[in-house]
Amino acid sequence: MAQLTIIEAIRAAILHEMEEDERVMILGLDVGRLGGVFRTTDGLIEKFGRKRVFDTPLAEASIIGSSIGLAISGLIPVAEIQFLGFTHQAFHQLGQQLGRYRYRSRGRFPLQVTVRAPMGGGTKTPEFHPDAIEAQFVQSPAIKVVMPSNPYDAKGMLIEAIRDPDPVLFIEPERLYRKGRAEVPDEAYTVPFGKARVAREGEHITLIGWSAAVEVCEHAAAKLAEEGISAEVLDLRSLVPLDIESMVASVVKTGRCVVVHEAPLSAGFGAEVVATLQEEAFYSLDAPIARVASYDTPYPPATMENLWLPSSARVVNAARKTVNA
Amino acid sequence: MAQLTIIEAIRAAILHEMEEDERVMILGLDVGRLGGVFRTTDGLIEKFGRKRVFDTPLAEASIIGSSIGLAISGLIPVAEIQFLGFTHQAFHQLGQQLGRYRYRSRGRFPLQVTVRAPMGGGTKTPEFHPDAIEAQFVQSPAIKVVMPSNPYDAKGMLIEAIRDPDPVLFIEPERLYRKGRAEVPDEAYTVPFGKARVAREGEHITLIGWSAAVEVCEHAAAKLAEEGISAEVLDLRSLVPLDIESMVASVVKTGRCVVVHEAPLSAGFGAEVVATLQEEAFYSLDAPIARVASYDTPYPPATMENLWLPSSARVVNAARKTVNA
Amino acid sequence: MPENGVYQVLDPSGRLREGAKPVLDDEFVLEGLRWMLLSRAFDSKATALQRQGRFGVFSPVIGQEASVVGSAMAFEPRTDWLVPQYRELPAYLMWGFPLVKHILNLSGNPVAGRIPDDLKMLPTQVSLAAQLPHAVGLAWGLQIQGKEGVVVTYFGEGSSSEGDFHESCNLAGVTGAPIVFFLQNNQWAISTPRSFQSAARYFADRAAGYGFPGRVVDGNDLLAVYEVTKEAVDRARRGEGPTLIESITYRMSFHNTTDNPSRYQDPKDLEEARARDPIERIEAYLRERGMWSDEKAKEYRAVAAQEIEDALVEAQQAPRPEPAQIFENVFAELTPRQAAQRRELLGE
Amino acid sequence: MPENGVYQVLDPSGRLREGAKPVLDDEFVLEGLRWMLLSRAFDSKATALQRQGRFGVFSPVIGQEASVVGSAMAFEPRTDWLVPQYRELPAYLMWGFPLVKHILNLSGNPVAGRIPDDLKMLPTQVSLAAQLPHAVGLAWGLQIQGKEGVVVTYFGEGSSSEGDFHESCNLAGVTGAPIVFFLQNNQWAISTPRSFQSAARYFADRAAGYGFPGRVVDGNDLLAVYEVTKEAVDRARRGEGPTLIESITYRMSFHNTTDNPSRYQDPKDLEEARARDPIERIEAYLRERGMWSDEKAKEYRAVAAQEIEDALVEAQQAPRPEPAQIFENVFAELTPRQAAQRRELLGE
Ligand SMILES: Cc1ncc(C[n+]2csc(CCOP(=O)(O)OP(=O)(O)O)c2C)c(N)n1
Ligand SMILES: Cc1ncc(C[n+]2csc(CCOP(=O)(O)OP(=O)(O)O)c2C)c(N)n1
Ligand SMILES: [Mg+2]
Ligand SMILES: [Mg+2]
Repeated sequence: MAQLTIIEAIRAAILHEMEEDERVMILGLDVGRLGGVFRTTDGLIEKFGRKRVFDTPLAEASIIGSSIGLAISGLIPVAEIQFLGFTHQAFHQLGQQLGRYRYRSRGRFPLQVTVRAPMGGGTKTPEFHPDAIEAQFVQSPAIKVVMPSNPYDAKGMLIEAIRDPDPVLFIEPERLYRKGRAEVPDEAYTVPFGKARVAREGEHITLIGWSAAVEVCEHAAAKLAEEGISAEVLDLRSLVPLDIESMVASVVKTGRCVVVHEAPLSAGFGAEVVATLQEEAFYSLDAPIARVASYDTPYPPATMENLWLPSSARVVNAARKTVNA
Repeated sequence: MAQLTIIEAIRAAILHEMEEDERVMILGLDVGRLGGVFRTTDGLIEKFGRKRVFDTPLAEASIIGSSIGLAISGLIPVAEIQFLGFTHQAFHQLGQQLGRYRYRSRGRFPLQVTVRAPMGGGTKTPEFHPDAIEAQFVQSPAIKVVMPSNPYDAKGMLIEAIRDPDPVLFIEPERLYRKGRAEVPDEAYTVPFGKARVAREGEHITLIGWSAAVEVCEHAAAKLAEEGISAEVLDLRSLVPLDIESMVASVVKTGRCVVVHEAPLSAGFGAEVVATLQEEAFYSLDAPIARVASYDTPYPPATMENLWLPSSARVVNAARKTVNA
Repeated sequence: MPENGVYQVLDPSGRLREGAKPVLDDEFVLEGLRWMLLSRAFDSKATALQRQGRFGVFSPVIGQEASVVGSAMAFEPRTDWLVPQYRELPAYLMWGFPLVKHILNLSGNPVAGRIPDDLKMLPTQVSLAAQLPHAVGLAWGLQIQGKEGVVVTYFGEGSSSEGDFHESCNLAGVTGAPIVFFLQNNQWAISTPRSFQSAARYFADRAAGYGFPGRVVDGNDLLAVYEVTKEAVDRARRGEGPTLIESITYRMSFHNTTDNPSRYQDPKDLEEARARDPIERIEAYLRERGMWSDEKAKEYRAVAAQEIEDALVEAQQAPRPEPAQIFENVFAELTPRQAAQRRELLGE
Repeated sequence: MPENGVYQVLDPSGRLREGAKPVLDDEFVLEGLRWMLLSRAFDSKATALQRQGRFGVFSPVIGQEASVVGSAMAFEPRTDWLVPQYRELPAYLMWGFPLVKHILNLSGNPVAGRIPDDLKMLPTQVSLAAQLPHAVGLAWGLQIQGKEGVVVTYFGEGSSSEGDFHESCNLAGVTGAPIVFFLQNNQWAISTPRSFQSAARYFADRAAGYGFPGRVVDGNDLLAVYEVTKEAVDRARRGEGPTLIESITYRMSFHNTTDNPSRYQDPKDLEEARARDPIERIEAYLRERGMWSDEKAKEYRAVAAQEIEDALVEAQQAPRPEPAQIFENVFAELTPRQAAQRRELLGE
């Protein structure tokens, strides 16, 4: 066991899979000598060479598109998109091609491809880079969308993603990359998709988040505890497949819920969470489910991002209101 | 007043605006001699010439991207994307560039640009073409997203779109293009955005739809009436801006609601409608709001599309269940 | 069409150009002609069936048979991969794809139309140019693993305006992947004429910008198309990297069955194109060499017609699509939500 | 760098190449040098301020001053439009963009850093190559309306791998729009070396594939860059359409302030590049002509330093960003939902 950051946990997962299976290769911008702009692939080109750690030309659609062909040829590509916002340059290759190849080939060509990308704000990156667009991928129904929030899950879920016979979009919480360490087993292990994680148990209200928003929920829960409100924090971990059962179980228990995400409110994945809960747990709800999200504007200038992103203070407010409703 | 199809209403709107304002121009694939693959621009090149009716090279991102520059130069582009599914090729130019230029230029460059595209299934078009991806655009918060369901709205909303100082994504219901005619005034008129339309009044339940799904709701309402269930049908018409007030008013009245859309269920715009209603009308709800949508799979083979798309029979079932809940 | 830079072996009347020495033996040419005739016959039959509502929308190859067949003949389907667009029927057949499966696809039964496991070809692609990076990745992957095989990908001159074309060619250049980019310049992208598509003199001129050779060939000349493609295949097999071939041809029919070219096409252009019909050209060549006659022509056409009839009959016997297939091959395993939706659909 | 096809007027030591006749008069060259020195001085100052946390991430121009200044000198900012990427500071200033506004942008106050209404320039772009179709549309729109003006757009060799590059060049070729594509090949895209970016001999070779001329120029030679660009501008002004210019230069510093080139750069390469410093080259040229001296160098540098100090002081006085600005310029009018969110944020 070692104390790892999320960056280190990701690197450990890739390293393990590359050592284990020589079909695994990585490709993307600056993944080689630089080790990626966040160093998630640090040291890998020295170990595996340019054939298996490939700095591509600067063209996102071709990174995803060629991964499809690489997979068909018999390899297991792990593609990196430098920032999730730039998947928009590759959108037609991602949802429509990568996400449907098994379907459109009637099972002849399943694609064992992982696409990794960091997401989210709070680090003063320029516009587009931090866009939280996870809901857009969920609208492409045959791609898995998973989002770890801590080092343990990062390693286990990335190994799971690389071994998954279907394409997985693996979204990393950029803001938490180096924020804190946690115990991570040295050996390989997998964290199955479609199982939410109870990050904190509670009785009065459920706070649901994913990716970096889980941390916001945890802070809010700590503050709420001081006021005598016991909040359960549920980390969804994977949006597709979605763990409806755990969501429902927690809300049936607490009767109240706040959903938190970094994307702008409208049509964010929070809407899906609310809609699902109101379908499945309607008669258990003691108050409307609240959503705390970024505002419905483009990403603001860096100096104002912390006013725009959902804060634990806003979550606390929403939880209080919900509990008192 | 003439009886027009949606196609004809759209053509009338463009024609009027091009005659009225010489800055208005159209660009897209096959918009010239062919008059567009659906003939919405039929006869326009003969009238206005290639300068104002421009057959572009086959490249969607450049159609949207160059529209941005055309608008900055002082023109008012109306760009056509042949099928909404192919906006994915232009996604980075649409939400991030077109949709944010006013914001990122701090107001220096507002963009008076309309992007038109047909959406939806039921006509046996090949995969990708019919993708109902409207929710993805709503996640790009500074682009208006509007979706007429009938000839009158098509003309009035398209004129509104062309005159709107901000970018508007104008999504047309392909399946209804030539299905039926309706009275459309000869002169120019506008239908303001952000106002839903009560397509049918009712007391017991509200059916909410947009685009071609409105027709499905209307069929369902007719069948429900035979069983003594009086259903109100609300045609949202515009997703951004969203007419929350009318949605809430109707559901406060009926206490029950079914939302219908062509996109796959998960993270579809229906989720936003449900989430909003449960926030704003929680205490008026007598039963969980149901969603009737396409299934969470890629678009199926054409021969099976009618099993996959939301049918009025499924809406009737959902409404019955809701009313009896 | 015999223009500076455009490779030709036969002139439009089927005579050998001065100094030209065909490399294909006559039997092989006859075999090519057989595929061309089958393709042409299928297109007329399919058009008729589509008009009767028995087939979905489809895009005929008419006019481009030499371009497709001549290029496909240069590959070895046992080792080489075919990455199609949608207007290359004879190539699919030459790779071993059963005509009956093609018919099933056109008649809305794609599940039964699945590519057999042992064929090295990808499904047709309607998202234009989206197949190009797949083809590059595939070729690059073969190279990385030291597997034999060259990849050919087909696409139209219209599709070559998409960003995917550029990104794919550039990546192929950088990786040196064994791939042949085969651009069919049939002068039209639906109603958009070639002159509106690009100001480039030749589309093949773009290859220099990616660091590999570009060739221009008369796409209605079976022998020329074969030779130029074979050279590119040999290059790729030797590990010398990609080639971009522009095959200059003409779409002698509608874009697809929903299209009406009379709205935008000058009838004179079509007439001129008809005078350069690739089938007549190769027939004249073979006749000159004593390998072709009216009887042979009749016989080949009869055989083609029979082959199509047999496939149509066989297609009738395929199992009809089932609702449950909507939920097949989404993922290796359905998510719980998908499984619930499946149960709803099937009334379980 | 003096290589076949690469246009050069001065050799690396600043001497005129044999037969070269500079077209720029000395005063104009001095003016160019002034901008180059201002840019260089700003980059050091900004780096220091960024290290103190007063500036956000930024990308210095160091090493590329001749490339940016020499090209920008060929335009007329009164009528011509500038469409930047993000590494062209002196061009923004030459277009009239106030240094103080640039500082405000870097220090997180972009609202105050808005482009003044009378300047013909677009905002910097971080979505690489996304500015290219905007530039083409702008040029094409000027042409349609018979307005005067040429558009220049800057981008890196890395960005030229994006699909947007291809689609934009192709559309420019088809429309014949008055535009100059100015590709700065500074050998790096973050850590990705030029050789991994493309197998093309020159990026400018791509122009042929779009039907317009491509030129290659020594980007560290102010005089050569000016001349090649001026020719392209004149062409465009005459209505003869686009040109693609590849300016071969070198990024002599980090990619941006978060980068550490020692991880991937051979120090020898950097040393070699430093020996071709564009500022030293033009200083040597002017010195040879009696237009430059140690005193002048000191004087110019002092003036630049003062200009920067003044702008920094002025920037301090700009109003600080206000939370309400989050909701400014989203739409002409906020939607009801946005208006409600604004009230929530402001506690109204
Ligand atoms: C990305 C995308 N955009 C638009 C279309 C609609 N479309 C189908 S075929 C076609 C023309 C294709 O022309 P070309 O590539 O020259 O091939 P050809 O049909 O001539 O064989 C168009 C525009 C599409 N299928 N995909
Ligand atoms: C579409 C997109 N992909 C990736 C990035 C991340 N990124 C920022 S700068 C850069 C390198 C750009 O290289 P080049 O175009 O050569 O310009 P230079 O920095 O050398 O001036 C990258 C990859 C981005 N900003 N946009
Ligand atoms: Mg074509
Ligand atoms: Mg560069």
